Amino acid sequence: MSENDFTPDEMMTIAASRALTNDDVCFVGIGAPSAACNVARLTHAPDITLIYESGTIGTAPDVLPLSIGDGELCDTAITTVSVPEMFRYWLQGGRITIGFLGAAQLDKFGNINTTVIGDYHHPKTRLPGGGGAPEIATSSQQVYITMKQSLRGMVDKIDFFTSFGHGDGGDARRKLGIETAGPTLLITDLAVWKPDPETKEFTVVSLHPGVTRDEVQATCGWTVKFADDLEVTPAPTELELKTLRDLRERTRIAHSGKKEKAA
Amino acid sequence: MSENDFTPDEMMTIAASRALTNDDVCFVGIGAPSAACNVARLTHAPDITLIYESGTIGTAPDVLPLSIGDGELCDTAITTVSVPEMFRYWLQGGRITIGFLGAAQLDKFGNINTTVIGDYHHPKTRLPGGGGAPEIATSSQQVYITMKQSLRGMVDKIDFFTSFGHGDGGDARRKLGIETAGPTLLITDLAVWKPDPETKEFTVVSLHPGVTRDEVQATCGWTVKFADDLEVTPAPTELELKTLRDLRERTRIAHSGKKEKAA
Amino acid sequence: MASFMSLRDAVAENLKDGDAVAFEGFTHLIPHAAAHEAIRQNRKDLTLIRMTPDIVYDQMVGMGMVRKMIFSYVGNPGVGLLRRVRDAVENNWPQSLEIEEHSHAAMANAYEAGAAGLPCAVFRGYRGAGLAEVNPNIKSIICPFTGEKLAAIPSVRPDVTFIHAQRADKKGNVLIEGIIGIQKEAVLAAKRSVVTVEEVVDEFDEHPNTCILPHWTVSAISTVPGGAHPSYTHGYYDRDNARYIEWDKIAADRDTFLTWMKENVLDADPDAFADRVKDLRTAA
Amino acid sequence: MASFMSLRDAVAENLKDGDAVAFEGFTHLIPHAAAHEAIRQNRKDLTLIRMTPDIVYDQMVGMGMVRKMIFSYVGNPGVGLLRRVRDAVENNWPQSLEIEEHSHAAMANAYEAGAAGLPCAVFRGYRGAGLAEVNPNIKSIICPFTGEKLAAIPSVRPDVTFIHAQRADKKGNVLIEGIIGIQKEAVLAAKRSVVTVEEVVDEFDEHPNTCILPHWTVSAISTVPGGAHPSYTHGYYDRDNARYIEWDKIAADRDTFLTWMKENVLDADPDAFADRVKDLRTAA
Repeated sequence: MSENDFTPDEMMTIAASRALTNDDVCFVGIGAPSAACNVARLTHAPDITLIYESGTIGTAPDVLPLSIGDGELCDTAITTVSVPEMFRYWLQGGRITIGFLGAAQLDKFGNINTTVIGDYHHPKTRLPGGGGAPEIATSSQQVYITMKQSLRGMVDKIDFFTSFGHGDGGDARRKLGIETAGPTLLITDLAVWKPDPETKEFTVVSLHPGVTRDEVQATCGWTVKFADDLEVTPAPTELELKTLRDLRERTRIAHSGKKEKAA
Repeated sequence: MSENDFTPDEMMTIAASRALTNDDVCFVGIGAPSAACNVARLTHAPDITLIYESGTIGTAPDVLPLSIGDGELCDTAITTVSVPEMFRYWLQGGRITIGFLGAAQLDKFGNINTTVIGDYHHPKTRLPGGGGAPEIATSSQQVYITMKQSLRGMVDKIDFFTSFGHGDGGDARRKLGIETAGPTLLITDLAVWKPDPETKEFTVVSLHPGVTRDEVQATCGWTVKFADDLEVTPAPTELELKTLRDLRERTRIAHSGKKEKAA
Repeated sequence: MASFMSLRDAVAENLKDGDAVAFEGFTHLIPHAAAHEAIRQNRKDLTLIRMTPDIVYDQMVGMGMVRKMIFSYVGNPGVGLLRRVRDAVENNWPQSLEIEEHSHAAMANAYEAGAAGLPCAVFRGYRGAGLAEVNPNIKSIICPFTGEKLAAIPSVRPDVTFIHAQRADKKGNVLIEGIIGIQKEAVLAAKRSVVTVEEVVDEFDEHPNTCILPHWTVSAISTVPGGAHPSYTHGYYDRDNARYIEWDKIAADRDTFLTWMKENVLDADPDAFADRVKDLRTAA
Repeated sequence: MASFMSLRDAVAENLKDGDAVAFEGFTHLIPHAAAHEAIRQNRKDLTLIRMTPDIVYDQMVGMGMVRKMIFSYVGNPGVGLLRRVRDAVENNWPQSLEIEEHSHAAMANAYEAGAAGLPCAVFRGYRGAGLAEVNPNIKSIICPFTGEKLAAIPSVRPDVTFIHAQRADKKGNVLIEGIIGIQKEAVLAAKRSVVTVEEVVDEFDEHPNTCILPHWTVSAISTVPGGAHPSYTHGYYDRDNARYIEWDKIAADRDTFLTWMKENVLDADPDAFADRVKDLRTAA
């Protein structure tokens, strides 16, 4: 399998999966985070603990859930607790090492908007809202973000602070009394980003194979900073790709299977 | 079976059991309250809900528990919840109709001491303390109290306010923002008492069979008020007595049985 | 004390115009049949409460029954946006919709506080979050021991809560298992509650620590097999993911929506749900 | 991450002189074996935390290991007073004992708040109660929505919690069932935790909503069959009520107490517990 045999989306998911370890306890959102967490579990981090906000702890689904409360999450979990317990004992209790978030809008300091485009009270577009994100962003020990790059998504100024990243940078979190690290990693379909230790501005530390600096800048609404020692993300291994594709295929069959049955 | 064929303690327990109905949800303490609640359940109130603070809801033990957490309480319960849930959802949530308390010291307004005799910081006698009582007394819709009369127990002034009854009488509860009714019934080995509607002072409304006013006064540390229409408590029925005695005998065998096995 | 009755009677007796009502369920056990009965009975001026409003709230909003919605995530789970809710918020169709928006943590704590009989929920939250600036029901208290500022919001106390559960026993005790979500709290926080169940059994033979609502905490119980469809009931039938995906198209257009509602809700009844899950049944 | 080790090592590694420690259990599952090991290792200057201090706390106080006790009911359940604790409080024997006394509701909320990572617990309590006047850790907050005054106390955050549980699986996940009490909260509130279990099994085959502590929430697990005796383990053996009644006599006299402790604790080891429950075993 050659280096070019993967999509940017696959590269994004696999790069995100590599950031996870056996010791992590991940609070998992649906979509790319869920795929990345399960690829990690099925490859290098079999003992990773995956938690979905529906209450399932230590779950190991064979297919990706469509919602955060699919039955298989419960069937394969170590235990399933109530939603208040999930948010009080497990998230607020500080037991989550990695909160995994997506974003409709993201700024360079890792602040996220998934609430509205336009004014809150008279929105141009009403989005689903924060769900667990406001407290995932502040109670998880670290936050990882995944999203596809676009000028609409990666913006200079987000329309609404659904969840707090590094505010206007620097020690903005400390000033608000937030003791957790916040966004420490951003993985897009084009690159891996990490916050500058001082300013907390996301900086590209690694370009995915074949991606140029110009491509990253062309799909990002702020002036992109690149690390001095910019690296190239290792291409997906055969195992990683196969694991991800098999997972997606099993998922497709499971969901379309239902469809046919029910139609 | 003649009227004299029962002990004052049996009369107390049976009189207390009669105050309970099928619709009651009782928070049960150990000792006389537990016996009374279970006699009610085994006679006229088979659908009464008994809750022990260990977390057992809707329990129906065949023998009286020695502790509030005996295994049989769980075995026969509708469900068993955690202790924080018990105190938050079930007691504080206002779902308990009757909180059943005993007392080491009691005053005429239903204030109870089970904490210390003497000064709190330098006690003559250190008692077990309140346990659930401070909030049982304020969160239950009503409080029933059972105790054997004695000059040491029924005192003019209690040494410590373990749980609040009617304070110094009148609308003392309302002044503290307590919205529940508080002590509405006191059942001793000699009499049935109810608070005066205005002053909230416990008043004897019924003497147990064969008991005189003098006997009640002789074992009570305050000047006893008697209702104008003072009644005589109906003697235990054959069924009530048999139910209580059978329950106690089963309990005795169960507990001594363990003792012999383990010795 | 739980009374067994038809879903029609249970809704008629327990849901009034102007009520604050929660139809709770967290992906699992969403009380679709009960919500459809409420739509047929055309309740008006409701305040809908739910952590995760999804299809049924989209339907009620689209049918003009809703004055206000209190929520923390208003999406079609795993699919995308709720198009009827968007149309109400963005274009006031069929009428305007007041919203009170929270985070999941806040809503979960608010239900918990409601079940616990408290006036407010206290938690560590909303730090740096925009909602704290647009929702006047987000305040704070100071810990008297550490000086830490904590978030406070009013507890949730619905007039009536509807949930779907696996089963009731003959006395009316209700068993919920699997992803139990916030349902127990939603029932205990409410003045009244209606539970639809898959079946009624003589008695439970479950683990001692399962999630059970004693009969005296529930107002009414209706047996409605399949009553959660297209959501699912753990141990009975699977989630009908295709229906969630399909909803995105139905809700995209006002006329398509109204036609679908007439055929599938207004002209249907609770018995229709059993058929809908026939092919989704799981092995026991 | 849970390590399997001997109880001796688990206590040596996790309990230090001066620690605030909870040996929790609510009548059921009281970790007697772990407490006896702590006594053998002669830890000093401890702050003991527990809702219902009973025999083992009486023993530790009587052995002079305890500086302070935080509790809500200090009795021999169903029997009466704790005579060694009384002797310490009333006569400073063998040393003085500082006490911080709460109600059950307060302690339960304080553990819950500890597990939830909060600095304080907020609840409706202590109204008209004398404890509020003698315990400076009982304060209040005002609900910012209703103006209601609610009680606040510091959350409980032990340095280490010891509990006894039915079983662990091979990965170190811990299952607790029956009267689950406050044990889950006590473990989650603590910096470190040690669990004694009746047995280790390959994997659990329980109801999905049972009370389980994932392996990464526990520091050490030791297999000690009978480790709760004379308390009981639901599904394994019954409560040895006779021992509780007997304790009242043993603890009544200082010399009798010291003699009993030497024979039954100092000169014994964790293996002794299996024998003690031999005749109390329940049918599975």
